[in-house]
Amino acid sequence: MLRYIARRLLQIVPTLLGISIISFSLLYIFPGDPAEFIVEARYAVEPTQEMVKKIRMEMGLDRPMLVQYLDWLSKAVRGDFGKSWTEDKPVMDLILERLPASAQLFFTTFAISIAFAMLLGIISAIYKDRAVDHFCRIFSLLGISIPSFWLGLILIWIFSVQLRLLPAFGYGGIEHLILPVLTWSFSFMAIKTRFVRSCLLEALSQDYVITARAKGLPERIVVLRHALRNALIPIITYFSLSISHLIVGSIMVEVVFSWPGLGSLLVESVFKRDFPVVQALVFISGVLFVIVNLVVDILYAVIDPRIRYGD
Amino acid sequence: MLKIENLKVYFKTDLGIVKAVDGVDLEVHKGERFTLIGESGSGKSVLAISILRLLPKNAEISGKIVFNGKNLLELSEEEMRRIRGRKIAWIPQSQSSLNPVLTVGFQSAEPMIEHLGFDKKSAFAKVLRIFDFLGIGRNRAKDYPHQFSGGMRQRVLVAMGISTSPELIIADEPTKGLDASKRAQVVGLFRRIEDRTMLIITHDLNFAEKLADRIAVMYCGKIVEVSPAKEFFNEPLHPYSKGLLDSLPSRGLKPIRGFQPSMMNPPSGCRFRERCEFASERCRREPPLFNLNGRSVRCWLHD
Amino acid sequence: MIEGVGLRKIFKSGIFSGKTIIAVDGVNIKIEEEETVALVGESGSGKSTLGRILLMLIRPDEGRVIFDGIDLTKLRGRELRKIRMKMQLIPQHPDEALDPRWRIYDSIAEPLRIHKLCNRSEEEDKVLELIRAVGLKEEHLSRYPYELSGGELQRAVIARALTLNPKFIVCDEPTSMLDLSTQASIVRLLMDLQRKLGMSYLFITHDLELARVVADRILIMKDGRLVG
Amino acid sequence: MEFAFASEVFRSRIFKNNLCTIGFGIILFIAMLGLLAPVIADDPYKTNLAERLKPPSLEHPFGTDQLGRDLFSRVVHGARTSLFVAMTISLISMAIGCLIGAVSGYFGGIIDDIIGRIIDVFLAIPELVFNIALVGIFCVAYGVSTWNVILAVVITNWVSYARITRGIVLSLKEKEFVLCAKAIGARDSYILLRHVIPNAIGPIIVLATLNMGNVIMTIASLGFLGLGIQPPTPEWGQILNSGKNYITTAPWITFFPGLFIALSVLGFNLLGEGLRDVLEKRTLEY
Repeated sequence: MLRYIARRLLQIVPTLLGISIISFSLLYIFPGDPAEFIVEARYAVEPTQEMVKKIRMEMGLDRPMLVQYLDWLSKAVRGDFGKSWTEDKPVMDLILERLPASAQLFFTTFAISIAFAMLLGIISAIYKDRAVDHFCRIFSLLGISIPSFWLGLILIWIFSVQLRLLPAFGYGGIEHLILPVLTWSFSFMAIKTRFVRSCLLEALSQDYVITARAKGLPERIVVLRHALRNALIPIITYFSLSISHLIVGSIMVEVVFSWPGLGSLLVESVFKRDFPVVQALVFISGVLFVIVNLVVDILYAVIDPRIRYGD
Repeated sequence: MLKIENLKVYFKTDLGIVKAVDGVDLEVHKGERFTLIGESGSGKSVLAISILRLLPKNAEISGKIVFNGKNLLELSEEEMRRIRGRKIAWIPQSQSSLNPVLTVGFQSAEPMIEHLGFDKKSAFAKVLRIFDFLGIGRNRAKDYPHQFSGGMRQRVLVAMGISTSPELIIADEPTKGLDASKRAQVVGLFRRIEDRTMLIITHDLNFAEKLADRIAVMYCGKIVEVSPAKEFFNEPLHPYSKGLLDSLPSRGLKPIRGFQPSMMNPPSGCRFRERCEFASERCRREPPLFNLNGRSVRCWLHD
Repeated sequence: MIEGVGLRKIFKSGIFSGKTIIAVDGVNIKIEEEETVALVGESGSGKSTLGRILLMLIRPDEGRVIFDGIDLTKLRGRELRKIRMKMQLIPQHPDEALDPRWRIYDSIAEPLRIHKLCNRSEEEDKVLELIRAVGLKEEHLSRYPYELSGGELQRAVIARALTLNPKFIVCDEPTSMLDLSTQASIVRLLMDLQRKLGMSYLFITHDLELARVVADRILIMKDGRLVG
Repeated sequence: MEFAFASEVFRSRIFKNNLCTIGFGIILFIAMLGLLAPVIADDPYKTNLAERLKPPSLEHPFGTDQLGRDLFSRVVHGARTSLFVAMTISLISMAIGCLIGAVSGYFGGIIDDIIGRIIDVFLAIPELVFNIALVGIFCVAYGVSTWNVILAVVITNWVSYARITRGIVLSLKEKEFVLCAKAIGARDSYILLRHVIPNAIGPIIVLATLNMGNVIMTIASLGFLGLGIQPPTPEWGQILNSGKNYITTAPWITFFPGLFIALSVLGFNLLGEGLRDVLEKRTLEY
């Protein structure tokens, strides 16, 4: 088991390095001198020779690329992404300010969507090709196809403009949470319902299900104990991986409802040309995905006997 | 004990109706090991699984399956469920028939917990005794299926099948996918539980020869011969039975000419006639099952 | 005619896991002209790997494969592809052995086309001759693999293997996926063809009885070594 | 996975499949609207401040926007933009992704290890985050243009093709017919071209269809954020973006372009699902 964990840890190193290289190089795909852009972004004036020189010295842009990268990486690992170009604050502070709002929106949506996705997915699989199943499938197809920003605006029009029941934007009480969560859940749930359905159907088509039926077990036990328990393994992985959406999964929803989360921060930073923030968000969201993936894999080894002993 | 009358199982598919079982009559007596032999596509596995009524949804089934005086096809799903695993046990093929995420001990205990009202502890205790008896080893009850070899998995499946002392055991291709040495072990395994009534489905003639009391041969959805095992291997009656035996490497490796007909539109009359060296004009009509002192055969040669 | 000397092959899985399997462990094997050698062993004994090494479909880690006096392990690219015309493989799963998108005719004619051996009409004559030799009908030629039964498919696979008049064929459990009566007809066909065309076979099987009927000589393989 | 290949059976199954037919119908409808846009609709650029924010009427079936432009015309011309850009992106990323995936899967070894790692890295960074970052930076670096959007989306999008192609090729490589082709003396390039790629095309077509839906959604999302195709060129997401400020007074500006995004994404999803059903269906199952 320890060997397995050590091996998985080793395997993610190249991926993490790759993510860091990509995030780092985002600032260096400019054709010109990044220092000029920094001056523009920070002071909103035409850069003079002196200013550029000063910035270059200040930020160490005159050093070799590799040195700059290693410097950036060693700081990034400690959560130091440098100073914002537009505000007089460290990048990490800006991100931490926005994290609670994103977390609130994400975990509410996550909990609701998973509960419904499991329920609908299971019902849909058990009653395959019956009316309930068709309903669930159409529902999830719509969930995938309808853009969340459009759905959000429609909901605002119905509940805020016409019925005047709920606020259209803002952050604070429960009433502010309802529409964004509803909007995001619709698409979040749709994809997961499909996944639960297909995993359970796959499990139900296996030979061991026939064995279970041939033992005279009630259908309830056949489905829950024999099929679902096998289907849960991929389902849990899939659900857990979506935790990496925490950071920026809700960009569109946050923008529609002016929700002060990390998604909004990303978009605002792009417009303000505050690229260290953009860089940090790309890096963090990538790393988060890899780490969640790793944790899930290790949990897997705990749940699934095949991996536990197969090593 | 088990009597099947005019059983038909048809499957509706995109390309037409597949007549997997097409009018089968047979009887399994108490205490015997009845072996159903056939090549792939003969419908033997479909026949077996239709006894338990576990066919997929696109199957249409008609006829009678009488078990202890009751027609299984007329029972409600709930009544049928109480027969499965309790009165009729199913020993499936070993490759993927065990649930990968449950311990083999628990899977073997399940039928007792479900049907005999055992609690988990006493069921497990009994499982350990059966494991001992079948040579699985007590300490392996808490292991998972993937930790077992193919032959050992077959033993677990047998343990699962006999745990409730069922009246009839149906074993589906017990030697499929096993190497020669493992097959010999399976023969030993089935001899250990010999006091029970068994319906064994197999394509493995060597295996059948070592185990069977009576043999039925299935070809293209129909039973063509039923004979006591010894007589069958000494002197098969049906030309197909003969051809099948002759194609064994140890008996000369003589092929049957032609190819197996399609299950969607089998030839009229005797289904073997296009490949049969004795075929004549009367084979265009379907032969009935002729009785010849304790044996039956579906061939005009024995009219 | 074909000879393997000191053959050894180790499979490593993954960079980090460090698992190694010794599939073939110091094997010497020699097959004479027009001889059938049966290679018998249980699954996982390395018999398939050995067959593929002799055809140079897998490169051995150690040892040499000598065919008609030429050391095949020293050949590269073009030269090896030329030699391959003389040796063939009949694999285990007839339903996977032909490209599912190709008609049977094209699959049988493919070897001729790859080596640009003849024009269209010669090609057609050759294919017709071949399918008659393996007992298929002309109507089978325009079909796709999934429209044929296992036995018919295996005949098509044999026809294709014969296209280039090989001197040596590795039959890798050619009947293990087939029914008993089909097995008999395929094995008989292989034996007849050998008598007519004078080829050598390495006949891989796990069935000792079958090996006794087919082979001039039987080799038993266990854990990567020849034991008998 | 088994595939039915006889083209006749195949074709009839595609049209027997309801999902395919409906999906294809929707796509055809939107594509026709886009193609015929210059004929059936007015100039999408013509502003008329006297006709600002008018609700749907006979003259303007979808109403007018804040500059008095005819919304029907803008939405219909938007179909051209979306489909054209999405198609360009899909084709480029399919070409790049399939080639990389096929090479990686077929040759294996170190090439595969490296490409596999690169694919992992790209899969780890959430697509939309990466797209937004890239478009933002491209705009600053190279100025605003539609090519920014295309380039940014291709950079993230090729990965899914590479991953799927690699998987298919890996499994095909193990198939005996590839081994047999090798045994008759075929070159690697021949095997890749004649056996491996043709057999991989089915699943890749399914992926490409489903992917078109994704790409249309991404383009619209970028448009909605104000980072996509820039006005005055009509594009659905960008029309929505301008509409959100008038949601209280002129909801139709929001409604119609969103409906078209949803419809076209739905169309490609339905067609993709249907094609997958048809392709993966066994020839005979019981």
